[in-house]
Amino acid sequence: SGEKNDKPKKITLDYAYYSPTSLILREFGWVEEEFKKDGIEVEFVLSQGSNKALEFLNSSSVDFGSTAGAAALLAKAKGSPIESVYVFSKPEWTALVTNKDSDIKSVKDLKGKKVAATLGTDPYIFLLRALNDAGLSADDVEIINLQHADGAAALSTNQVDAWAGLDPHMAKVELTTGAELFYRNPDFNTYGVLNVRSDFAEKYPNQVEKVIELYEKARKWAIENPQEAAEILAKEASIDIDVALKQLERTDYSNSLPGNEQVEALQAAGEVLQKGTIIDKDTDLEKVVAELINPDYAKKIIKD
Amino acid sequence: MSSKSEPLSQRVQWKVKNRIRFPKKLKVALYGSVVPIFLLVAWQILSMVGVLERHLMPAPTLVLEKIVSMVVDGTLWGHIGVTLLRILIGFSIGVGFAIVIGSIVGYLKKAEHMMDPLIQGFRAIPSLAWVPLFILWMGIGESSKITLIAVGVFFPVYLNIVAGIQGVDRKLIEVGKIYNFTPLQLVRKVILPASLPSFFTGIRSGLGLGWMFVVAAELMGASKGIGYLLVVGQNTYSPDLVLASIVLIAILGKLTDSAIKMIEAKALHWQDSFGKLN
Amino acid sequence: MSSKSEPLSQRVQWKVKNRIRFPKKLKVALYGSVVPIFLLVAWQILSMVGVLERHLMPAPTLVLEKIVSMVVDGTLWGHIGVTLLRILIGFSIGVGFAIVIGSIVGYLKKAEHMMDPLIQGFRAIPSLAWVPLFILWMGIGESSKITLIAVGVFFPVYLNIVAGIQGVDRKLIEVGKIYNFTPLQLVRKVILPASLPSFFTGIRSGLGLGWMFVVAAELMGASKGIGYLLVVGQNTYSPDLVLASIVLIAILGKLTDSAIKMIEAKALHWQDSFGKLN
Amino acid sequence: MLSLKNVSRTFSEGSAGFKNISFTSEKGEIIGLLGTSGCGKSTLLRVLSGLDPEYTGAVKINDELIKAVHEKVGIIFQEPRLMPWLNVVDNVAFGLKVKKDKQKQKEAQDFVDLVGLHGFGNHFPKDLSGGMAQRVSIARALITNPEVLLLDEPFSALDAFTKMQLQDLLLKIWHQYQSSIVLVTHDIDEALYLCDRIFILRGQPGEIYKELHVPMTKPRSRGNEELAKMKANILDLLDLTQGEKGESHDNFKATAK
Amino acid sequence: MLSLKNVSRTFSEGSAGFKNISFTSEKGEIIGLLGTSGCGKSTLLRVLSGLDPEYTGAVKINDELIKAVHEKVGIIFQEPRLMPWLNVVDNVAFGLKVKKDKQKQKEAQDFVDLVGLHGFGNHFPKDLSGGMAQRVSIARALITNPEVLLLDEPFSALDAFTKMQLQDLLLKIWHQYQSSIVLVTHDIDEALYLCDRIFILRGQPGEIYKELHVPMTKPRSRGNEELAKMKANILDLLDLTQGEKGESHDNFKATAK
Ligand SMILES: Nc1ncnc2c1ncn2[C@@H]1O[C@H](COP(=O)(O)OP(=O)(O)OP(=O)(O)O)[C@@H](O)[C@H]1O
Ligand SMILES: Nc1ncnc2c1ncn2[C@@H]1O[C@H](COP(=O)(O)OP(=O)(O)OP(=O)(O)O)[C@@H](O)[C@H]1O
Ligand SMILES: [Mg+2]
Ligand SMILES: [Mg+2]
Repeated sequence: SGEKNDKPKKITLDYAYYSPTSLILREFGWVEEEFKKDGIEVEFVLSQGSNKALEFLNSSSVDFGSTAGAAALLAKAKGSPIESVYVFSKPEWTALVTNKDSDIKSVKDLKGKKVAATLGTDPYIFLLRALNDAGLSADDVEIINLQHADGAAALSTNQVDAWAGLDPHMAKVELTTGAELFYRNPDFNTYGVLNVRSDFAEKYPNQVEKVIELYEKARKWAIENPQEAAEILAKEASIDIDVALKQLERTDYSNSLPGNEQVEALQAAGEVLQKGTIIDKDTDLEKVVAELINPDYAKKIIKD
Repeated sequence: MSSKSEPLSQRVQWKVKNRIRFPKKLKVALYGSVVPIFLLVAWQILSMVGVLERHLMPAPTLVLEKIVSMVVDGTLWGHIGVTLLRILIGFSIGVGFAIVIGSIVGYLKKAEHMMDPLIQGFRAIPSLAWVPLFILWMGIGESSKITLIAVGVFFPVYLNIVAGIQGVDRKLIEVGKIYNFTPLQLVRKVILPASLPSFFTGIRSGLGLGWMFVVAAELMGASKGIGYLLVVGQNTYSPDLVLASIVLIAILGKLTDSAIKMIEAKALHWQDSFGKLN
Repeated sequence: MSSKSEPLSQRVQWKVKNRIRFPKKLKVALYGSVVPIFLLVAWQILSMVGVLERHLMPAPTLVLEKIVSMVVDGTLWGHIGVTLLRILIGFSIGVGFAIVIGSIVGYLKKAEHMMDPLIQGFRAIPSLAWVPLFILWMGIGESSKITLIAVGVFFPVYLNIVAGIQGVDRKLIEVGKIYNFTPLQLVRKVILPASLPSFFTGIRSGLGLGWMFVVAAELMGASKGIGYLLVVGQNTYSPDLVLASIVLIAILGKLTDSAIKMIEAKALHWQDSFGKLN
Repeated sequence: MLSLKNVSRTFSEGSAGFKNISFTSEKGEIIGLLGTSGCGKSTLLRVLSGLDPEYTGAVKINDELIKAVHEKVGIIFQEPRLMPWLNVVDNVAFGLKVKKDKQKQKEAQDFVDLVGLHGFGNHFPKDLSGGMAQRVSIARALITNPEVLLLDEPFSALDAFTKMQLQDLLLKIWHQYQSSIVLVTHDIDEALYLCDRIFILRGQPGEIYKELHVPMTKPRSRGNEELAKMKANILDLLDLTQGEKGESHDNFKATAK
Repeated sequence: MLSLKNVSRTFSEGSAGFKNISFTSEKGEIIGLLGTSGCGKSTLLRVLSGLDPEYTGAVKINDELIKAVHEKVGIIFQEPRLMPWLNVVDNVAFGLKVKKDKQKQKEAQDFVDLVGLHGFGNHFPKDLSGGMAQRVSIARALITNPEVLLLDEPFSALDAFTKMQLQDLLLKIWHQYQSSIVLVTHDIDEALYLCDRIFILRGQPGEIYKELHVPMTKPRSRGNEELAKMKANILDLLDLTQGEKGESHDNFKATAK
């Protein structure tokens, strides 16, 4: 429609410690620089987690929000009008962790054990999928609902036998207590996706593309300057540089175009969530995923 | 008082009670529901015309549906029961400690100088900040949950007890002193009864904080409870569950508060105060 | 009092003040630091012998180091300033509303029947539950943060004002009535001053809740503030930052409370109570 | 003008308070109420002041039925009832409706001096002696020159000398403003020195048992012999065990109801 | 036995309170304190009771220096000071140290009846008249039979008849237990009826201005002519403006200090 060439007065993006490229963007001020030309104001808002980013999106407090793919799927399934238009990383931010001298060596050993996880989040989905893979179900283990940081502490103090961990907590316990990541599987992570509010995307497609372009720029910079990227992360999130390096080491920036990979990963995650009654049984998963993953904007920018 | 007229006058009074009292209670209850009902209706209408979006702020009917569905599948009572039990125990512990420590601090200036500054500092620490510490110290069992609730309850009760004690009329204290009461007797027979009004305010304030702390407490590895429902609702982006648990907390909070208010009215019947006027 | 002796006695009194007062304040401060220092030392020793693991409960020296590092790089003042400002504004708004609504509810039985049940229900809703609603209603600007703090402050102040008003001695109210005071005059000239002690307890309780709610408030898209530091510390698994912000909250909470306590002592100098005895 | 018709106010199922009190007083009359402790005198004053609307019968001030506090009524309660957060001057100025603060303070200071509390103006109630507190409450009531003044044992905590001074102060103010006064007292001398009519209440609930006229003009002499005789008679009347005897020898202007 | 030596307690930079009071009383003596309002009588009683240890000089009871409340002291304050949360019987039983609750209640009930409050045992203070509250506080003090009894205007709120009854009750108890009594009162008749010695305080801070012996045995007749004469004299002594005159014609057993 004719409105498509309109420009918003202001664009609000979030930045998050789990999205290093957003930190780089903010650090260098590229977004401000870009939109200044059009006289558009830019504001950065910190998201402390996917849940916050989604709350901000829902309340129109931000136009772009960074979340885990599964979180976006959950929100979309409950009716949030958002689209995932870009993949900011394929992080391996979650894995199953146990203490150094534990006798748990594989997922199978978890049977009957206490496992900490935060309900509904990526680590939780990861745990369910890992259990599923190993022929176990959620009922075979005792899942303790703890916030990520608390889960790390509970593991360190042996109150749980294992923990579905999340970075940077995971990197930190790895370094400090020698905790072991006994089960890793990058494909069970649901990617880090950049979401945009549907009505914003519909009104201002050009700006959406521009933001993706800028994210691409940051991605390339991060690939070229891993050490500096880690320093930015360490400084922003006030974590040790070692932890930052460890976290980035597990982050894969190679593919940023949303597509089949993501659809499959989310589909699988969705099924697990449906089994756990976190998503309604009668939700049409395929449709939701299809509506969520929207590669159209990114396709125009990312040619290769 | 002639013994003849007694039975008659008693009978008359009883009748009057029966006639007037019930409608009055009803009237009070009706008065109290005007504003909530108005808010509910407004919310419902706003939802129906689409101002409030369903995925953010589902209509009251949907929230009610959610609650009813939990009633139907029988899970609700479990959640309510667990939370009520935690609050009951945590509340009792918190109030108990507050009475003991508050009495000592209120009574002994030295104890006040020693302990009060620390307690006033701790008082400002939010529930969320306690969570990791409690997990560290006490693990993720019931004890840490109950203790956290007790902590929440403790501070307002403590504050009101100390203030109540320090506000007791010197004239009454002196009466106790004249009878050579020991400090314990003085506290028990004069100071505590005299500070009872303030104590009850503290109790009610504390109960409110108990409810507030329940959510933080049930962040610590709970698998049941209203606070747990709230957290699950937030983690799974289910606004209906979030609102349902908020509504449940509000209702239960109000009910438990009313219970204490009733005890208060009984215990303070001797007060000759403004509140008894109208 | 002979005019001759006046200058002398005044001089003497001034001298006495100078001699006695300062050490007493110092003594009180010393008393107050015994327990905290003891706890700190114990914590330090336990850390040094390794009972408390560094990655879970870093030693006080490390926490101090963290604070000092924030002082050195100059970021600390910004965080403290932002939080203090938010609390100041939120606290004022909360107290303001509490005074107005509390006075009306305390004074008019009808208003109590209408509003109190709802308010008592809302009182139990925890800060965490408000967060998503506030983001929804007000976005993530300063207004939602300040409002959330105001909500936290409101309830205990309200509760204590209502209780204070309803506890005012009927005898004093009647004096006001005899002079045909309007309700407003009665509230201003009799009821509020008489309920001042309870009011101050409420204020202090409310300030504590203000500090508690700051963390929840700064969950709403803040990028500065002590509560923000706490959340960042938790999200980045930095126990030193978590403990540093808890310590800061405790210290600031204690300091702001002391400020109010001082005002209270001034405002209640007329009280003839137990607290003034020793 | 104050008029009561069949006024009753009882508590505890009719076993306390007062009942069936009727009298009319003219403007400027001083009425005394004497009676045993607990016979309902204070309750009666509360009804007259309008503070207690739950009476039966009719109480009228200037032909207006009293349902709430009448603006022309002033009262001195049995207890001082000072505002503990106000100093002496501010307590005295408490009910003054004057606009300007300075004028208020000055006027109040004058009354503080009149009741003999010069120099205690900035003391707070907690630092006052019992009698001083009572005098502050007297000053607080007198400063507004109420048309109807209700006094509940106003001088009970004062030494003989101060009491006389304040009785004279009351008379002076009464003379100036011609207030109607109802005075509850246990001091028979005081009643005889101040009142035009004295009601003696008896029983529980209390009823008017005797009405005595004191037909002397004021100011009276405290040593007056006639008053001394009346005092002896009143003592007799008050003595419940001798109550029936008392009725026979009312040889002076006592009119039985 | 009570002995004071140069006792002073002042407030407001020495401008209020009392100073330089010395006297010794024997066991069983009843001492009266008369004085203008605010001259330090209640302050003196507080010092004697041990509630106010910040005095100078020496106060001894049975040769023990008083620094805190002595276990043998009982006091009736100027205000009733009842515990508002206790009913009349419990208020009276408040200071009783007896173990058994039943016995306590019975004893308290007896005293409630003695002060004329039969039937009001389960009333709460807010439902009592001024005089009734005062009587409860009298019962509360008398029930413990203290060796030293300090009374601060105990009968001020009572009608003449009740007052006489309670004065006689006091004498009866005094007779039985031979308590030493210090009685503050503004009622000169009362002082003359009860006391063996009367001190007249004057000034601010108050000092002992006159000491009067009342050499009659108790019980005395209230109508006694000698007492009437003494009363006239005391009135003279109290009258400050006539103070200097009063000193010249003390033609009865008044010993100037
Ligand atoms: N705590 C105090 N601080 C300052 N002044 C005080 C205090 N207590 C009493 N006073 C003053 O001491 C004086 C004596 O008071 P006290 O109560 O002893 O008088 P009193 O002789 O009992 O008078 P009354 O007959 O009126 O009861 C008064 O001027 C009073 O203002
Ligand atoms: N609110 C009340 N509820 C129940 N009884 C009451 C109440 N107020 C007063 N009474 C009773 O009414 C009676 C009369 O009380 P009132 O105060 O009028 O006595 P009074 O004549 O002033 O006595 P006093 O001379 O002792 O002051 C008393 O027996 C008292 O117990
Ligand atoms: Mg009375
Ligand atoms: Mg006195």
